[in-house]
Amino acid sequence: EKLTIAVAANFKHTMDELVAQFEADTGHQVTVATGSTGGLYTQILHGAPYDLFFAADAERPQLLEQRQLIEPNSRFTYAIGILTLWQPQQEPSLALLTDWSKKVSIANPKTAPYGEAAAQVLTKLGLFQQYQRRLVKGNNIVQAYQYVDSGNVELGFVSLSQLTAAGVREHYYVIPQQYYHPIEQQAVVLKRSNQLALATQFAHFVQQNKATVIAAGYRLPEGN
Amino acid sequence: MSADFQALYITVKLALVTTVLLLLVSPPIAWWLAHSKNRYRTIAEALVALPLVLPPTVLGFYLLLAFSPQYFPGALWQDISGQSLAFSFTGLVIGSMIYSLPFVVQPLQSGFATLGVKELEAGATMGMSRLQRFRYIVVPMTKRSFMLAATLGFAHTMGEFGVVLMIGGNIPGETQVISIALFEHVEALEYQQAHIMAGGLMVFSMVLLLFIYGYLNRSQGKHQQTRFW
Amino acid sequence: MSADFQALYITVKLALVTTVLLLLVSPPIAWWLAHSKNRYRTIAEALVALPLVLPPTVLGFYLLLAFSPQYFPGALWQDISGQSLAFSFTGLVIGSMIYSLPFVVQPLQSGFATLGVKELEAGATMGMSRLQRFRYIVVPMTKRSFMLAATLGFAHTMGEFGVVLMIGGNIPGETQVISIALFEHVEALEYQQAHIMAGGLMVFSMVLLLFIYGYLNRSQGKHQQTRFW
Amino acid sequence: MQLTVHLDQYFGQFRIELQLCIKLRGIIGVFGTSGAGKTSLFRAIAGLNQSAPNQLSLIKLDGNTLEDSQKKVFVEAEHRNIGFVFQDSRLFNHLTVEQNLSLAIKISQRKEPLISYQDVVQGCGIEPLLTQSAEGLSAGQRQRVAIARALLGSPKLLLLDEPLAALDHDSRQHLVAFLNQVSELIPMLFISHSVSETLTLCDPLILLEGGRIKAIGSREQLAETLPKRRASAVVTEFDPETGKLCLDTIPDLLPEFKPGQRIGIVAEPSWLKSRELTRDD
Amino acid sequence: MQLTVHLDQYFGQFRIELQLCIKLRGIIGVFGTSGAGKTSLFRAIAGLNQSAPNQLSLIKLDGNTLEDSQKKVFVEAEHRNIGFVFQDSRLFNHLTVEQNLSLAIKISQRKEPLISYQDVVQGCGIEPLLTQSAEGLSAGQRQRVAIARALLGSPKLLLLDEPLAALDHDSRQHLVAFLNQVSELIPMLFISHSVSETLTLCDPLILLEGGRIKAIGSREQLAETLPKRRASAVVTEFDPETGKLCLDTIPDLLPEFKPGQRIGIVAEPSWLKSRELTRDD
Ligand SMILES: Nc1ncnc2c1ncn2[C@@H]1O[C@H](COP(=O)(O)OP(=O)(O)OP(=O)(O)O)[C@@H](O)[C@H]1O
Ligand SMILES: Nc1ncnc2c1ncn2[C@@H]1O[C@H](COP(=O)(O)OP(=O)(O)OP(=O)(O)O)[C@@H](O)[C@H]1O
Ligand code: MOO
Ligand SMILES: [Mg+2]
Ligand SMILES: [Mg+2]
Repeated sequence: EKLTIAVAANFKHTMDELVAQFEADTGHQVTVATGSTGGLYTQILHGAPYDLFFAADAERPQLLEQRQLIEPNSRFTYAIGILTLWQPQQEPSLALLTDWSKKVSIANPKTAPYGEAAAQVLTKLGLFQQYQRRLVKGNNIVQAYQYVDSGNVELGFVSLSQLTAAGVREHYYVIPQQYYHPIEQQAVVLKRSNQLALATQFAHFVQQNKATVIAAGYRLPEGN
Repeated sequence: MSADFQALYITVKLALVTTVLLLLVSPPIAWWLAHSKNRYRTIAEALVALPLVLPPTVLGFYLLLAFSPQYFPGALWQDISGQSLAFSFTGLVIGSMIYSLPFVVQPLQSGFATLGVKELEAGATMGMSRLQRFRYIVVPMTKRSFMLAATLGFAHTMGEFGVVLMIGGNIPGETQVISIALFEHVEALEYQQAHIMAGGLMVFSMVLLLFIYGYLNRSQGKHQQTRFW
Repeated sequence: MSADFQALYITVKLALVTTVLLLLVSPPIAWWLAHSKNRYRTIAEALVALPLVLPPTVLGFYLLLAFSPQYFPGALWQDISGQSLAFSFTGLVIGSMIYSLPFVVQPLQSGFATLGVKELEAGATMGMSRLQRFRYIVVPMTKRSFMLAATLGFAHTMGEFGVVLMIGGNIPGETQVISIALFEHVEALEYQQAHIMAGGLMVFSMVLLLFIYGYLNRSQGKHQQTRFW
Repeated sequence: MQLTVHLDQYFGQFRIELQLCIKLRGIIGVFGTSGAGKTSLFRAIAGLNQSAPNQLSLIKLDGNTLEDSQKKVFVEAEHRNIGFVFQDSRLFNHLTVEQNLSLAIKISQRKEPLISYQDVVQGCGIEPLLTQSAEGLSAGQRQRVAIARALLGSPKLLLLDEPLAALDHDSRQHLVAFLNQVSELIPMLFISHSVSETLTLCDPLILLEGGRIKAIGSREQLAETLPKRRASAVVTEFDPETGKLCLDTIPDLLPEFKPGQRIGIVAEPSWLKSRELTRDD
Repeated sequence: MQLTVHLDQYFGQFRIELQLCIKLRGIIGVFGTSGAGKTSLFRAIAGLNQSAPNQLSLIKLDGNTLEDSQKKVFVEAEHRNIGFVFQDSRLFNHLTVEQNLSLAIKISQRKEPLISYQDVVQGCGIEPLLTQSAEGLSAGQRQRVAIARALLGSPKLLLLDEPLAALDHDSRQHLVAFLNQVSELIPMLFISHSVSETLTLCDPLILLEGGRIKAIGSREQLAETLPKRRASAVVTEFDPETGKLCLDTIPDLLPEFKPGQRIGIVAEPSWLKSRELTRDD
């Protein structure tokens, strides 16, 4: 039996590890399709043949639930994203943002949850207005990372999971949670799946593998 | 890497099927566009060119709607074939055909339009039917346009991204084409794999193009004894 | 909606600048490709066609690397201009030019190749220099190819998505083009705005194409008294 | 076989307006100055002209109506079975000479061409060219191949638009003889500017001028009407007392004078200022 | 003005191999059968041929070396100032006749063409065509415009490749006279298949055959060599007793017989099976 899972770009790496483990454990085959949360959502609305959907936010899974496209009660938060400020050359801090006169890379606040969080940080600091035309917006959080990584921008908001995956150990600042709403990443089992049992099994498997998720640079929801 | 080879296979298959189908569909359209005096012709011309102007993701989005069983075309297809068009290879072929149509029609149209009428008239007085004139005069005399059309159609389908991103669903072995796979590597920060894949694609494309152009150049103008090429 | 209009403005500006620059750069390349007997020609031909085959996002990714001050081209540019190429309008123009180059070069090349040599020889014996032959014979006789090249180049830049997605940075008023704005609406579930925008773009494109093709069709073949078009 | 043509059409500014009813047998000459409408007439007969509204055309061949603008009848060129040798030969340059010829035979769908392949190739003198690409041929070679191609299509009627213009004297004689012989199987309409050619080959003759028929009739009837009226001549002897005038002429620019015929003499004609005339004054 | 040409080149299978040194004055005739290499020679002189390795060419005009394959000299066609009237006219179809002409003047960069616009237009008889698009012209009209265009370029030497082939008798006479007059300012090389035309216009003559020069010399010297050897004739009278034979001939297919000259008679010549000969047997 084969599972097809739609995964938001930022979680792809972690998912690959989880899938490898699941396949080894159960002998089932899992196919991973990635994209931005918004893109995958649009596809699911129009009948994409996925069994599970791991979004980067809570909004889209909720919308799917409202449209009754998911298996009842299958929605769960599988990870909470951690936002960081990254400046490869030196140790950044929130104070750095005040005097920064160059461009800053973030994910698109309109489409990517991490971007929305970054925008909240800037707003909270009262800096959003002055950064308006200096925000280089990636379509998703991965692109925001690339802009910094390739050296085209020197400072950017990225996720801790990306830095972890890339082996970056220094020159980043984990932004305290009080500056932005938690980035709850939720997953759902899709109703159209014809392998509900296996899909549910996989959802449970992810929920149990906390260590992998934490090691990848995420927090887990409290009481879970 | 096996998934990547699968993606390459799917991509080449998609590009081949699309190009062959387009080469069947386009010549009549191009011929009509090149020679009709009908007043709807300009509108038809603009319609054919439309996929050029529309961002591929937008085209993909509307195709997604059209393929969706919620709307008429998708529902009809589902009734007939029992399958969904979106996220299937057939769906990709249809999407690619629409997307690449102008790249095949326009070079052909341009070739047909500049084709002198003299030989066609000679053919007609020899008793050649429309089809025979096409076969014996038009095709050999516009061979370059046909090759250009095929190359552009094939290459453009190979490199297609936006449409497939929307209607493909990125399912390995079925709809995951190379551009998507490559993009995925980049997105997943798997730069090394991305570089290898991009390099491979580049080499593959270069070899393909060298082959095509090499052939074109060899078969051309053998009898031209002139300094004015 | 004002942001959307700004995006439209940027898009048209980008398409115009790119097309004009390409129309300056491409004819010599196309001419050389059409008529050279040099053995490197086939390689050059394949190189020009390469952006066709490479997925735009991949092209964009490599451009992003090239634009980076960490690598040579980007560093050079920074030294000269003091500015970064990535996320600037200039950067978009460069990216678009590379991306759309084959769409301008290939129709021109095809036109030049099918252009009879007879009139060129006549021009030479009249004492026309290479440039004069180009101006007085080649251009008027391949007018259709030039229009096709301009249309393809313009339209393709209008609809460009992948490259801009990678190197644009989506900065309103600077690098946010319409395809990106539209994509953003779709991704942000703002379907109504997306529909309005796509509809508007469609109408705009249709009008533009109708205008171009209307002009082309009017100015063509007035003196043809024949049944064989 | 009868050909009826009734035209009133415009080509750009040029109007062609004529009525013609002629029995097709042998070679019929069509004669007229440059721009008289000869080619246009041929195109109409062959069905190559776009029929515009308000333009009159009625063409019948061998009892069949090929075109009737009033009854909206228009038989397409490919179904008229009328061969055409164009003024500009129009070979298929992407083929060899041989391929050009065999294509014509193939298209005609006859098992055997009306005139055998060997006869045509020999008659047109193109044996040595058969394997050459049509593109490399000289102008005269092209014309001969074009004639051969048209003949091998076995048409019911063949229209020849100055087929011998680019040929040298010998080839021309050879072809004139061949066409003459062949015309007993395939009747022809023949445009030529050469008076001698026309007179040797053609009977009857049609004289066109400004899109109209100026005269039509047998060779004998029209021989005098042909524009062989003026010629240059150099005086060799002149006896002012007896009025005896001897002229040196070049035979083929010469009218056919008969003894007893009255001719005019012009001292310094505007239409002729050749060196021959002006050199010695 | 002197023209030196030394060629040994291949065009496909065809080899042209000749040496020529001639004084340019008036109109020099180039004569030869179809495929003899006349057009190829002109193309070489004008600089239109791709010079391939192992091919020999040496062309000098008026003391200037235009081409020397050994010294790797090759003056491009556009700098040779040699005009060319092509066998297939090659007008610019996207322009009107007038525009074709004024473009030639403009390109020549002379304030005034060597021969005035009015003279050329009148001499070529193309006043009524000036505003027409070149595309709609008849074949003869095209040729006249092509001649006018070449003349208005004020070349140092003009190459005319059968410029009168598609013209009717009157236009031809008119043009012959005009070219003759003009050749005093612009020397010309003139290809023609018409013996009479060549003899009227040209002196000296060059005779080509199979890519070589067969003869070269003054008109008088060569008149007899010209291929005006055979003619058709119809017997009108034959007296088997006295051996008296009277023939009916057509003047311009006729050799120039002199009294006392010996000629051959062939009963049924293979090169001539015209109706005239076979009809009455
Ligand atoms: N590019 C070419 N390829 C092959 N053969 C060629 C080429 N150009 C010329 N020839 C051959 O060279 C010969 C001479 O051709 P050319 O055009 O010079 O003849 P010509 O004397 O002008 O004849 P015509 O009176 O028929 O115009 C011909 O046999 C022709 O087939
Ligand atoms: N498509 C056209 N547009 C404008 N004028 C045209 C067109 N076709 C023909 N004509 C005109 O019609 C007239 C007759 O042309 P046609 O070609 O029939 O002449 P022709 O008798 O064959 O002359 P030639 O002996 O020079 O070939 C010419 O004056 C020409 O300019
Ligand atoms: O993983 Mo996202 O949806 O690109 O922020
Ligand atoms: Mg004509
Ligand atoms: Mg020739």
